[in-house]
Amino acid sequence: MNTTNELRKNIKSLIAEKKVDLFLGWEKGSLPLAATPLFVTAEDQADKAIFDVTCGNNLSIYFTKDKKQFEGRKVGIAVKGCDARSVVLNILEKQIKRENVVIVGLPCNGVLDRKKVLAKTDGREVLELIDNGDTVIVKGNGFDLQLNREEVLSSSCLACIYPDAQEYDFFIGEARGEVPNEGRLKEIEEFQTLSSLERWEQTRAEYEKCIRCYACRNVCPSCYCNVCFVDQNDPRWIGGTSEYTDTLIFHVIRNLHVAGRCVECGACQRACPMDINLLMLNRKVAMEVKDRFGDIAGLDINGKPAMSDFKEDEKQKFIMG
Amino acid sequence: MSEWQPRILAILCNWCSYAGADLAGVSRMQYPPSIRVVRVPCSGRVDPLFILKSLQSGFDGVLVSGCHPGDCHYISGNYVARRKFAVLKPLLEYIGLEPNRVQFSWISAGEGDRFAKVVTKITEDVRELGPATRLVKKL
Amino acid sequence: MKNKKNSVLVLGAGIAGIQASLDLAEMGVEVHLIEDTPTIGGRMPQLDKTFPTNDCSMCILSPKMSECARHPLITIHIMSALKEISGDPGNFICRVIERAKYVDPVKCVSCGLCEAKCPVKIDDEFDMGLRKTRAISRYFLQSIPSEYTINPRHCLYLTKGVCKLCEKVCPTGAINYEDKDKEIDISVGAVILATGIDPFNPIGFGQYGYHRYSNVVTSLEFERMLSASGPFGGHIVRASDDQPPKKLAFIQCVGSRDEGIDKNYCSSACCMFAIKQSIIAKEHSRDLEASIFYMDIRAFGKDFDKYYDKAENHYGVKFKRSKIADITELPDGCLELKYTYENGDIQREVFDLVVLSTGFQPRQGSRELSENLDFRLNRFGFCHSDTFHPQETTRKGVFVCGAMNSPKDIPESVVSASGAVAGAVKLLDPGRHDVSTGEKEIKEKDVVGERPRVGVFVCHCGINIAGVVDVKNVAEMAKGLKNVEHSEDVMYACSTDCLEIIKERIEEHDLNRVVVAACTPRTHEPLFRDTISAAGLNPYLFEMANIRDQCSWAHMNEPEKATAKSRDLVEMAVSKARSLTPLKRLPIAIDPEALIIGGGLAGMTCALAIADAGHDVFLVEKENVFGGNMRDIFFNPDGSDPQQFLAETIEKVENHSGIRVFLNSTIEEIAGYVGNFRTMFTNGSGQQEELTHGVVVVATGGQEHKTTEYLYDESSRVITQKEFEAMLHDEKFPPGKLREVVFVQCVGSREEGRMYCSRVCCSKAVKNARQLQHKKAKANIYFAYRDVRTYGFSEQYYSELRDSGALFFRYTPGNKPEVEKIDPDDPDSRIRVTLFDPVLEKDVVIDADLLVLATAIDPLEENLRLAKMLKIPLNSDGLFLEAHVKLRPVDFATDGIFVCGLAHSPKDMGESIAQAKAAGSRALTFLKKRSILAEGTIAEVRTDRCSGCGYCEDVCAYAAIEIDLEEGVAVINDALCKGCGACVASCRCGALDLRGFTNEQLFSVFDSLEIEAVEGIL
Amino acid sequence: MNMVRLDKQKFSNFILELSAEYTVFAPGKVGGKTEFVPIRSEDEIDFKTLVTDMSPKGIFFPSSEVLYEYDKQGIRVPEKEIGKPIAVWGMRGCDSRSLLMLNKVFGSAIQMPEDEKFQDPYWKEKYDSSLIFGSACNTPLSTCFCNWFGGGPHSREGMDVFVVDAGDSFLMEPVTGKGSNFLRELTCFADSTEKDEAVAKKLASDAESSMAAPMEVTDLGERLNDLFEEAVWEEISAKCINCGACTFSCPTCHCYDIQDEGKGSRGKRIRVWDSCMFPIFTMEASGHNPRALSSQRVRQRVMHKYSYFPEKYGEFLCTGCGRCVTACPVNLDIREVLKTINAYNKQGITNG
Repeated sequence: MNTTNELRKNIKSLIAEKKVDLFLGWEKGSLPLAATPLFVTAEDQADKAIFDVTCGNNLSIYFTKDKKQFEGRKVGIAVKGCDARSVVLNILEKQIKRENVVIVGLPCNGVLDRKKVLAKTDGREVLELIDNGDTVIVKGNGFDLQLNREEVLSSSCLACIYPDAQEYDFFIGEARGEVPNEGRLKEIEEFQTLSSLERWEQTRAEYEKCIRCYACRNVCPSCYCNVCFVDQNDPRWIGGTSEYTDTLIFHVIRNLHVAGRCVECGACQRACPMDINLLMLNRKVAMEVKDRFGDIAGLDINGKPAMSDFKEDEKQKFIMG
Repeated sequence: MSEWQPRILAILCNWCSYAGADLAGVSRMQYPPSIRVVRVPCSGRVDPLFILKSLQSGFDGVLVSGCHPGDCHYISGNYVARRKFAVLKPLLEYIGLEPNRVQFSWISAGEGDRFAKVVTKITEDVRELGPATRLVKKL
Repeated sequence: MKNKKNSVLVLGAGIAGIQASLDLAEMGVEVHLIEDTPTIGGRMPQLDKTFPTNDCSMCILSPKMSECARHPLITIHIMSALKEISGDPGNFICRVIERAKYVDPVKCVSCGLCEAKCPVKIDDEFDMGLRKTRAISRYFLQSIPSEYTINPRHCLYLTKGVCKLCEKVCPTGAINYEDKDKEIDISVGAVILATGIDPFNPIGFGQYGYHRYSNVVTSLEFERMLSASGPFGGHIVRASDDQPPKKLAFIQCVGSRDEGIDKNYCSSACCMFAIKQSIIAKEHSRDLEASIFYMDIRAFGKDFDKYYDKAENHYGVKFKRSKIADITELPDGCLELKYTYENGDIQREVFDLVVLSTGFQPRQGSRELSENLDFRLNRFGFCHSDTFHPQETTRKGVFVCGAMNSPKDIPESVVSASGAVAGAVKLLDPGRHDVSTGEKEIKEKDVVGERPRVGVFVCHCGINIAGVVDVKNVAEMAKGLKNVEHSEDVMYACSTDCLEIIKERIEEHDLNRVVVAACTPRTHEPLFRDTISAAGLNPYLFEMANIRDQCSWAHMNEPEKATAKSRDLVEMAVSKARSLTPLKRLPIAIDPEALIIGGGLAGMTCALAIADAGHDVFLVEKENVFGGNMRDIFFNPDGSDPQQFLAETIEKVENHSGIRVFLNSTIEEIAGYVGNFRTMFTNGSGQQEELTHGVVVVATGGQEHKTTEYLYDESSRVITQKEFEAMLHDEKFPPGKLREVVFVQCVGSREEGRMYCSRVCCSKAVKNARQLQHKKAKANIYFAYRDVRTYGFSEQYYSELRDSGALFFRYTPGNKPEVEKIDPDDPDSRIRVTLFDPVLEKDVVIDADLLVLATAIDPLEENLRLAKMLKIPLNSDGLFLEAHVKLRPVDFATDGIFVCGLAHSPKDMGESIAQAKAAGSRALTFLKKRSILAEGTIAEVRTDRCSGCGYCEDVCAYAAIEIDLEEGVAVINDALCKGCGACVASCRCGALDLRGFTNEQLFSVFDSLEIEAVEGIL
Repeated sequence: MNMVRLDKQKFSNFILELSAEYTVFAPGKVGGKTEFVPIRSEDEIDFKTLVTDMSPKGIFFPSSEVLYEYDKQGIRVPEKEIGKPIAVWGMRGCDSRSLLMLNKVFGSAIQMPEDEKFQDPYWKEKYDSSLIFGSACNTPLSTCFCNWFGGGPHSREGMDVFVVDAGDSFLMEPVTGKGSNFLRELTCFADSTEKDEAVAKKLASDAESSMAAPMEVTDLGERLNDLFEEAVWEEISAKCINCGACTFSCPTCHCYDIQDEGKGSRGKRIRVWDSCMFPIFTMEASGHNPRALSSQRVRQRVMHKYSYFPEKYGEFLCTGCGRCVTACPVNLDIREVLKTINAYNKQGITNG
């Protein structure tokens, strides 16, 4: 609550002092499990702002969604650790200018995965949620459940190393510092121990589910092409069907397109209507990018995005001898 | 019935690897008739999608070859390409594509013999794997 | 000079004549190319491969031949001779005899019906008599011009008044028995002679039994045997029994290095020629055994030693340093060689085939020509020229190039040709022209919106392709492909007659895309593009399938699979062709000035060549004096004075109104591109200056290798050749008597870390040894060498030295001369040298008063910096790597940048001068144009898709893309873009594409093959 | 025919008998999600989920459907994989109603003269022969708003058989002749009792009363038309990220794209779902995009559902299933949007 109050104060003063024309935050939405983006342009709206486990949206997406909207405006933005990295990438990728954005950093304790909550309630509708820090309480018709926070956090959060915003103008609340999150890659490591055929079968089963709604792409803060390659039809880059080779190639290429750019915010996975374990690919790519090029997306505002850079003496064992 | 002959798409850069293939031919070096060559100016031109598209289209394997590091006719195109391949290759293996289906090499204009060797090697590798099935789109 | 003629007569249409003609024509000069035989091309078409890259000779030459034939400023006069030159330099009248051809070239369609019917069989000159041709014939299949001619010496009608069969069968009435020789006068400003050489004819020569033994052949005959287009279709078989030989012997120096027949010169190319032939022969058949019998292996050119090493250690060619005593023919046609090793051992060995590496000799009729045209020959009958004027004959305004004035290999011939052009152009006044000058403007057909109508031409390449691939099957298959309107198989797609066929088919079938399935687009694409362009199609509506290099040659033993693969490649090419779009080439303005980096002999010579042609030159030298390495050269074997020549040259440079000199200056940055370079440099007073210019010539030179071997650092009595030359010049000899002088060659050269020959050291050592003899008559000379590489006319000085009593000891890298100081504590101590004498097979010990080391020539370390700045490559030795080692020896792949002098590779003064002039000429081919055309295959942006993320900008090595931050989109500089496509593949948004290699085009290729077929060929 | 009762013990028999004639679809779990899947036995059915994550429209209008294949021999419509007609078990009233709406589009073009009516053969083939077992909602969700548009938790529209879960039994009431014919032929039913009917009634009234009061929608279409040019759309759409989750989960959204996939001389023409939320949806070949802005696309979706479709077909293209409300990643709640429209409208009129 403290953080929320401080955030509201901060927004108010930014607006009052005309340091920003618009502030992007979160407010309580119509559903108990998800906050909704809040666009603050006047001081009195600032009191709607909240910051809790339901604030999953990565608000940096609005910088690229409609660039015109932000032209000539100074924008304040509330960011979690992952969101801050997205903002940094937006700056590195010339989508916004650093001087035009006021970053209000927040320490993040993770955000909810609605699907995980519903799994706990056995599909029963949740009508109320109370964020108690280590635990969350969910209530519905005829039930009242106390859940450990970790049980219902987005899997991206469970693997997060940088919960605090690393790039900011103001930081609100108490920084959590780097979280080692040992075993964060356990799922991937285990998957890698499977045989090639087993991996293939699992991958195929996963991507056979895809209905090509592109929600993953559309919620992704790093996916901001005017026309996504998958939608281009002159020429058509890949087939448009839900056949698994088409869907898988779409996802593989999308992952390569966000290589060195994916901040692992998990928005894609939370948005997926088919519950595809999308992060399994994203995190593998991020892992390779870090291992091979030493790069973590959006961490260094003075750096160069991994895929726009190279060094002459990189590992190249994968090249035929 | 003779041995199954895989079909492998070879995307070669114009200045080194394609020239290497020419040299292999001019030198009458014999290698398996498995590859189908597509010439691009530089390995830097190779979009990872080219590789996936080719596999989907039914090629049993894909070879991408450029100039040796430092030799790029376009100075650094192969370095740019290498980063892409360095991510693509482990990712493809990760999703369960057989590791040897997609391979990368550096072959210079003077390395006709290396070209022949590389083609022989990838052909053997792919032959061992058998016809591609996993990413092949049934039409 | 008034009335300067803007035209040149070039005599001889070999590679030198062709190169000279092309350079001149590119400068806007009108050229008359006079050729004795019925075709241009010279010797190169007879060659199968070229060393040291094994490039197919015809493949690299034919585009140049076609270019020559197509160039609007070049008039080719075949079967013609130059009778007389009158007038003055700048204004000559040349009398040319055009012999009767008896076939009207306008009417002849090269159908070949006449040849098929001609009853007179005669030896085919092109195939060295190994095949028969007819009295009416084409010189060879790819002859240019392609029309037939009648040989009047053999034609039955012309000799006996009977027959006329050819006239009867000729469908176009082209035969004209009444044709007469014509004399014409051509006025030109200068004349370039390039008549080349004849191979030595060993009939009746020595002990080799040529023409007596059927299995003894000359190297040129063997070359035809190796050639896939040769008399035996590329299958090496013996004349005696049609069996493939298992054991080959190459005998070197047949007609070279032979005082007995007054050929005391080295033909310079035969060693490499033999090595090449042995490698190619071994590639034909791995279990074939090849031995080369030689005196010295003279692999002195760039990358030659590596080739030699490869032959010996990779291919297992046997090198036998020995003298052939005798050859006898055995009853089975095999030949027994009796030969003596240097230690006196006599060996006998039986070979299946013996190849005589015949040397070069002056062309037959050279003397008559020299008398008619009034120029002098040298003692061996070659055209005379001197070290400092390598392309000048004794007649002013008449220049010489190619092997006519000294034995040369192909790149040296090309260099000398361009060099001769530099001399000629001084006498002309071509002015500057637009790129389209003289070219016929062909209205381009607008194909946009038309349905693709693809024409497919599948080339036999003689038997190169058709011998393995079922060409007709491939052509037939192509007929069934989508949008293919026409498909046919053709004998030689690149021959002039076939190019005509392609043009006709475009017309006939209204084709708007053309696919040629033949050889590699790397050499032939330009030719075909020009062809379809001449037919009114945009040149980019063309695609090639390489079914020769990738199919017939790579799968010679699997004809069915090679055919299947060819079908696929054609299908893929057609798929791409379907979506090809016309591309435009934008004009790039050319600044008329040149920047030359390096003020040594090469840099200055090049500067003068360019400035004398009327272009401003900026000459930047890092030292405070001009002259570079030449300042240390005091003697020339012919007695001329290098220092005097240098002083004259420096004076000319410094006083030339067109040359701005910058001493003590360092290049800091070179930006821009052909025609538009911008160079920052620090001048002599330490200030930054900027220059703008159209071309760059790299003439940075080389340096003497700093050795630590042979006590060089420890003794005053161990010096380098350079120091020795200065000592001889200054006559400051070491104290005491100078009796025993040891020369050690190859110090640092031809060994690990420097696997190349420094080329000049042998001749230089010989020269200095003779100077020593001159100045210290009592000195004994000991010469430790690996191979004595006194190529060309230097051989005479070597044999003189040898005859004078100098002792020669051959050593091997494993058995180098050993040296020690007699008094280890005395820095001036005499040196004890222990040499192994392979003749006596024992050590020889010499207490030397002086040890002279022939240290290697090293590339400069700063080459790397300059290479990065100019984006040009270095070879593995750190020498600048030219665009093509054979045919583009002074160009870089990047337009507008040239190289000459030691920066390219070790060479002597004459060669540096020749190359510098060549670089000047090549530079002038750009400078003489007001504008050139940019490439069509460059990247383009679809701004509606671009999100301005800047990855393209980051990956572009040429700074050709920038993000317009206002608009948030990428912008491409068309002139800077080199078309690599790295930006395109890095664009997630699909906003970038590479013209000519668009996503659409490539996607359609990946998707072109039918999936069932992917199940494999069973 | 009256209501019949099926004891739940006999349900597996029922499914067996149904499967004999039909390919049966029912709510099932796919990963963590629920959607209508083909089932063979009772245990594959998810009885708990009230509103499946994906709507059942995909059964009759698949997300990707091959219209025909071609090669050098000619054009062929692919053989149907499922030879039997389709039966759907467990379809809620909102969903069965949506099929009626879709049938207006695909099954017949009602404003056209009879002989020019276009009927989509792919839809008709599947839909006309289908048998829909509806499922009454006894505990509507907070996101349900079927009652706004004339529906209700025990609505029977679009069903062939109306089914009420009465605890230990299913009470089934034939709605169409097809439904009663089917029930008549089956043996596992018992006749329903008065008690059964009373239970059903009670469940219906409880369910209805548990829902929030509906918003007044009678002049929604007109109000929307008035607001077409208003700035309110920018406000509404500000947080929309145009992801299309709403359209893909919606039972009534039916926009599609036709794509050709070819290779060599073979290929096929495929119909795939599309979304008006995507910028490329309206991109014209010229490069011009009449709905380039997010606000224009959001407006289009709302207008289509609540103004254009009613104008043409006489009813809203929304059944109030609430899927778009839960699916939206930024919680852009359509109910809030409609309320905003209502409020804005009134203000606009009073002020204007």
